[in-house]
Amino acid sequence: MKKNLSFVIALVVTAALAAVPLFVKKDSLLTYLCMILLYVSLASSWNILGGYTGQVNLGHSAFFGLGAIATRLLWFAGWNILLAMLVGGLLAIAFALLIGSPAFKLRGAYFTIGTLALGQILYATVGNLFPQISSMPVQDLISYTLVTRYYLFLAVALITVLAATLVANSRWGLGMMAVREQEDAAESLGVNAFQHKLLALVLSAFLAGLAGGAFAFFQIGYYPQYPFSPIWTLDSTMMAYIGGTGTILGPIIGAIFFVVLKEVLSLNLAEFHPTVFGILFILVVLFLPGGFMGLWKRIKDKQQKKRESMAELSHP
Amino acid sequence: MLQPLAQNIIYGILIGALYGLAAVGLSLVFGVSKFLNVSHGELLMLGGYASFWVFKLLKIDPFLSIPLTIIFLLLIGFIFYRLIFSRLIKLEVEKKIQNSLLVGFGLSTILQNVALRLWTADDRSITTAYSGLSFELAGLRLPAVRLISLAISVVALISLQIFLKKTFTGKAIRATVEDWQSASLMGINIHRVYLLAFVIGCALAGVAGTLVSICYSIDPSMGLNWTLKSMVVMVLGGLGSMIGTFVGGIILGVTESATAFFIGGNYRLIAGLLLFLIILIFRPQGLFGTKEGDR
Amino acid sequence: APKAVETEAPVVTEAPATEAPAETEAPAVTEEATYPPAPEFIELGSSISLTGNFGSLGNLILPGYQIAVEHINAEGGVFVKEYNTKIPLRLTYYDDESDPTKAVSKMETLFSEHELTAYLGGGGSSMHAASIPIAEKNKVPYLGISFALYKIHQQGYKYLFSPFPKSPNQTEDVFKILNEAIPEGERPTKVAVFAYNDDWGKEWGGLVKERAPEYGYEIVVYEENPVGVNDWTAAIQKAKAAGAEMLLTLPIFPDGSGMFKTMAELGWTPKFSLVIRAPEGVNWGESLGKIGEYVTIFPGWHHGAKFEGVDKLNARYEELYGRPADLLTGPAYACVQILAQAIEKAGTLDRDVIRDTIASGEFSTVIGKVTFNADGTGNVLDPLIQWQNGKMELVWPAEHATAPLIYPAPAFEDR
Amino acid sequence: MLLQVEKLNKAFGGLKAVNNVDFSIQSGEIVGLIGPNGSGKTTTLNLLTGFLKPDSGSIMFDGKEIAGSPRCSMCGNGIARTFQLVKPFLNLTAVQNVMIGRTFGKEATMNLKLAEEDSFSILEKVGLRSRAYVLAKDMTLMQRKRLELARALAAKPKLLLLDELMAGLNHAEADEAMETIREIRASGITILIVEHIVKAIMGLSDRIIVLNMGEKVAEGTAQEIMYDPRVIDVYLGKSHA
Amino acid sequence: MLKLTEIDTFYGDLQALWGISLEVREGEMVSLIGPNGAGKTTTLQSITGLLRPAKGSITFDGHDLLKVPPDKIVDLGVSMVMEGGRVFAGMTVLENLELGAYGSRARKERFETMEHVFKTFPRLKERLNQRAGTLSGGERQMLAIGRAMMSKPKLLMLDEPSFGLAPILVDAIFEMVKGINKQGVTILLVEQNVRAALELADRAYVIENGRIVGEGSGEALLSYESVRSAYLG
Ligand SMILES: Nc1ncnc2c1ncn2[C@@H]1O[C@H](COP(=O)(O)OP(=O)(O)OP(=O)(O)O)[C@@H](O)[C@H]1O
Ligand SMILES: Nc1ncnc2c1ncn2[C@@H]1O[C@H](COP(=O)(O)OP(=O)(O)OP(=O)(O)O)[C@@H](O)[C@H]1O
Ligand SMILES: [Mg+2]
Ligand SMILES: [Mg+2]
Repeated sequence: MKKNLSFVIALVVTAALAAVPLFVKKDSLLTYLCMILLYVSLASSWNILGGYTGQVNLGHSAFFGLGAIATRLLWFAGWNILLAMLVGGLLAIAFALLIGSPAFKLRGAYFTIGTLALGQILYATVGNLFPQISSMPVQDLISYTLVTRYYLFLAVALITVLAATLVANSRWGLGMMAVREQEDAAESLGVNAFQHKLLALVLSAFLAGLAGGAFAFFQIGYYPQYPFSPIWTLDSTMMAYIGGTGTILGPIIGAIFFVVLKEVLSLNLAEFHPTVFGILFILVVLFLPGGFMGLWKRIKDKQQKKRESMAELSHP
Repeated sequence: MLQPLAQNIIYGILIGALYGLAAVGLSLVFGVSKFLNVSHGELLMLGGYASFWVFKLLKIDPFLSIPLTIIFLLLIGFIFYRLIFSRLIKLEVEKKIQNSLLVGFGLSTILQNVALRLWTADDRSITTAYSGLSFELAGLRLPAVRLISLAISVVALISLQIFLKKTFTGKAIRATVEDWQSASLMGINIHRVYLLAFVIGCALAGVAGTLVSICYSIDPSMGLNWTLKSMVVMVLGGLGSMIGTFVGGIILGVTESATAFFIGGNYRLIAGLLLFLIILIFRPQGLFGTKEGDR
Repeated sequence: APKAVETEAPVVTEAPATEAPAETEAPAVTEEATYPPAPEFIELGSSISLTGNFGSLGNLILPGYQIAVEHINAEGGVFVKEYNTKIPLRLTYYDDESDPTKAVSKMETLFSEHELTAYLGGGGSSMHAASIPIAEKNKVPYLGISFALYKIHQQGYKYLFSPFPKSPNQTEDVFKILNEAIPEGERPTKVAVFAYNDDWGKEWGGLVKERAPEYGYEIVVYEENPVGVNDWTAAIQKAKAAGAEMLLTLPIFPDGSGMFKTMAELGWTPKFSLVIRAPEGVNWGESLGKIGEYVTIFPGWHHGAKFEGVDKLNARYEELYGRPADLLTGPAYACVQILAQAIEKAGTLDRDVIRDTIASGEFSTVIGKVTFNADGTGNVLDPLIQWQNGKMELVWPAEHATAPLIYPAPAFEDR
Repeated sequence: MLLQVEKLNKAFGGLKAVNNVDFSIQSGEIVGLIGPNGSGKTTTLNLLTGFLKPDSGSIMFDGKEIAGSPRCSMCGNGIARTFQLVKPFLNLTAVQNVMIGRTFGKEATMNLKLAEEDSFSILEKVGLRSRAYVLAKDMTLMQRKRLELARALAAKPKLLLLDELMAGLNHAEADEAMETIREIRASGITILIVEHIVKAIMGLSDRIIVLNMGEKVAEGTAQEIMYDPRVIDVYLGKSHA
Repeated sequence: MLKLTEIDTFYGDLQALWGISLEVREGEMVSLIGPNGAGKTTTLQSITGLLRPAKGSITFDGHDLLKVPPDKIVDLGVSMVMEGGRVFAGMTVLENLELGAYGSRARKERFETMEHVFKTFPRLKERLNQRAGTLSGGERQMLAIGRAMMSKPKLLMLDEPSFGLAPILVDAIFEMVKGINKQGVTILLVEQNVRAALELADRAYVIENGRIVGEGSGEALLSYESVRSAYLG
């Protein structure tokens, strides 16, 4: 019953999001929505490896960037954008497979900083190899419509959340969580930790690659290096954390909170908006150490306990 | 060929020492309280600005004003710890790392913005009368300012090491790293230990910031790069090893310089990071880390 | 509320639209024609970096825009024939945090929330590169300064105008000036180029390589670094070993300060150095002292330039910031002047007409007479500035000069 | 013969933690493994379960050589274990903990519904049914130990290795635990048990193997071991004699 | 010497101790027994300040322990050996012992105390510069007790010192505890090895579900049928 309810809610939300362009005509609002959807994809895809599998990856922007760069090149070369994005995703997978086996030799902070270094290497390399700005040709600008971009971002976000949900509720998801919690115990029970981590990495990479593709389709002019910037990783990590890792809703809530708060503040307070943002952000962390989903869980636990103690009272 | 190479390596060592010093503070805090403080680079920036303004307004030599910088950062560290980080102490390790990342992220946003408003976005650098001076030794130039910086880094590191290994308080810090409950049973005030480690970490960042402002330049948005670099160096050396961290910094510095010399500036960053990854493949616990040093 | 700056002067809000007709000498008034109701403001929008990496640029550019708006509004605004009245300017700006993606969304917000007449640019080529296409897509004229990257102008953008010297000017002018100023035989013919591997760096480096031989110079060292690498030891050693006499480079501040400190330490003093970017702020002199002396720059403007309106700008700037206008302030100010003149000439707020007017007109500004080429680059004066005694002096062209060029630069150890 | 270990060796640096150890286990047996602290018991279990690679020697399990196989394959082979320092999945509920055993173990099911139902009945067996939705991190050490046992059982092993499951239990509690272990054996699972509670090990084991400094020093029934002077000397001490 | 009255201790909202009252007199050896999860460790931790009771009072030598900050409790002469002999694994035996004398009172006399500890545990002197993490289980337990002794405790509390030790070591450890008690140190012992604990102790308390349910001399409790069936099996 509960499952059905969430399913219905998800459907309604999806339908509402799909209808947005019919009512929203302002490009500014659509742009923000695009940003939110993009970050939902990034934070959710990060969460598959970082949240469910417990491998805190600070090189996520590498996958985003690879997706973007491949998509951009192929799209400019005349490919269909969807096909180009798919190739972008596959390129991200290829890179994930390449680094998976050495990266997973590392544990804890070593893995985290190791992936950070990997991301930085790609960032620097792409900067070296593609120093020229990539701009959409002017004749294409005429036909540029945000609505198309919006739907693409929406589709990627939906695919990401759906994939995360399916995996999290599968046997694979159980295995990933087991690896996150206690790798030795997981292996002793037959969970192949490496396989699970690799699967999570590949999936996470592919989805981030798709997001990168959508970004390449959206952003009119940028340096190819830009999507590889560590800022993307940092932002999506923070979003997943503040929403609550290892949950489906957490990264979504985190992304919305993050983007909306930042936007509202920066539109209203020109000079001091980062300070106010920082203070609010810290306050949220201090009061919600488990992120927004942690708060939700605590409320549920309290209710559960109350119910239990009531039950105890009636059957001593 | 040999002479320029040697000259380059000297610079690599001098730069690497700065990397090392910057990372040691981060590593100390991470080791003791499992706070991955991503606002470390901003603390460095504050140290840099402190020296800059003391130099500019009071005309006090930046090397001589280091004690002032240290006091300033101890104070800042104290405030941040009391106001923010102390509230995370009770969390379990994973949550502690996670939340300290978040809090540090918020803090770095604030510090950057405040620095920008207070001191404008202009880059600053300290140039003293003796900046640019160097000694000539066997045809090699040894820049005075950087040599003093190296000496200060080494002194800071050795003092820290002696403090940790020889004094009761230092041992208390190490004991708390291993098992805070047992430490508490020994009569160690663990909150004071956490506080102490945190403020020492801040002070080290401040000293590093001073040296950066003398050898290079500072600006409000410099933090992220130094944080990233410090994290890499910390892991390269091995978590929990201060000496290792310092050596890691020097290795990175020399690698970068040598790469710039042989291959070109474009590859220095990449080469440094690649070396880091290669070392990790063979020593997943870092150069001087212990096996159980994970997590 | 969005950050709408009507500038500090109260004039803006008070400027009564009805007063205007009486003042104007326009013959149209006599015919009792009816005009449509005038908008309250002429809306200008800017997505500008006030924080982040390009914050230092943004914070220099913004005052230029603001003071210009203030000055124009003090006169009642811009007369627009279509409405037969003077309409004040209103500048709305958002901080894009030096993030190109944020810049895009800020550009869209400006367009959606305001009836924009024009965009004013922020600072830094990557920010411009992200913003300009939005202007192009929305068909709004875009005036931007503080980027010398020529390539942006070759994309075919119709709405982009930049009254600012570009790489081709800079790389040609430096040799021209040297050949004019220094007798043959004393010229620093051995050149070291410390370039960057970003597109401006490559464009610039490429042009220098091409031009140097034409003017009788030889590039003996060409080194490239990524932006943000402040250790130039290897490059400096090579330059020293090759006996280079002149340095051409375009570092950001951290790299530039690192570069010059290391040059002093390693004992290599170029007789002439053109250092674009890093020394353009007053902080260069404050921070580097003697080490930073004698470098020259091509910032596009100088407060000593002898053009109309410069004094007024300097006076106001002095009032606000305690020093004469900064190098980027003039060009920023000029952007607003150009716009105002173009609107007046066009006589309408129709953006396409304004665009065409900018493209074809000649404007007189604090940076001199400005006309635009088909690619949107401006024909502007490209003065050479040199750091002397802790101040920036205009040393070329002679008719504007505030001091003579000092050549050769004394060795670091003798300063 | 379910398990046949021959000439098993493992050294850490200069320390021979397991030195030429031979033993075997028949289907349906409970075999005790005892020895002083640091004598190599846990190391032996780690070798059997692939957590350590033997330096040399052979481990035949169910007619198959398994020495050096990856540790995550051991469960599929039919060997499950508990850890001396319990390793629960702290942030998962008890039933999720057990489901992981059920969905990845020897007779793994892909059907999560089925796995969940099975897991409940296994929790029932170890007395944790009422704690099914409690997170492992909210459990006491003893509950965690029971959970660990449940998890191992869910993997449907042929051979179950128990490492000091009863440490910290008093005698009466140990009695209960012994009962549970007997029931497990009755369900057809062979057990290798490491324990320091003399009463439990003597009471449960059909056969006992004694290690000292990595070497096997004695093997026999509880009675034989109890009175073996070497065992008394190195392990039991006088008071148990 | 030590007196607990009506102690309630909580973990979050979970109450673990309910009105615990007990007393230890100078020079005594008192055992605290009870099933798993009864609250024995919680009781000891409430005394040392690792946990703070929500209600009740704890006095030691005339001091109100609930008013003393945790790090000062050791100075008063209360020391505890935690479950599983937790030593600072990365530090040497010597450093571990030194840290035992961290409190200002004990620090002055640390050299004499150490000699004394070496008399009780000669093994430790042999391993002075070895990393504690490489010690065997028995040696670790010795170090943990020795480290606690370094604080010159008047009251030494031991939480399951026999946990996970081979029988032969268990005997040895109990012998040592007895020896320490003979030297005049008051002992509060928590043990699952109920028989040994009761045989050793002058008096004992039985704790179940966070409440004291029995009290008496060791011999007396040993002979109670309820205790026999519940703990001795
Ligand atoms: N990973 C390791 N590296 C180095 N030495 C080890 C390692 N694991 C175990 N040892 C050493 O091997 C020896 C045997 O250890 P093991 O854990 O097998 O003992 P045990 O018989 O299980 O003892 P206990 O009863 O105390 O659990 C010990 O001396 C131990 O210190
Ligand atoms: N950290 C904790 N968080 C929550 N509850 C706890 C915690 N530690 C203990 N408890 C609860 O407090 C009660 C008493 O636990 P305690 O550890 O004091 O028992 P014990 O008598 O020492 O048992 P054992 O013989 O297992 O050591 C138990 O029910 C346990 O669930
Ligand atoms: Mg063992
Ligand atoms: Mg206990």
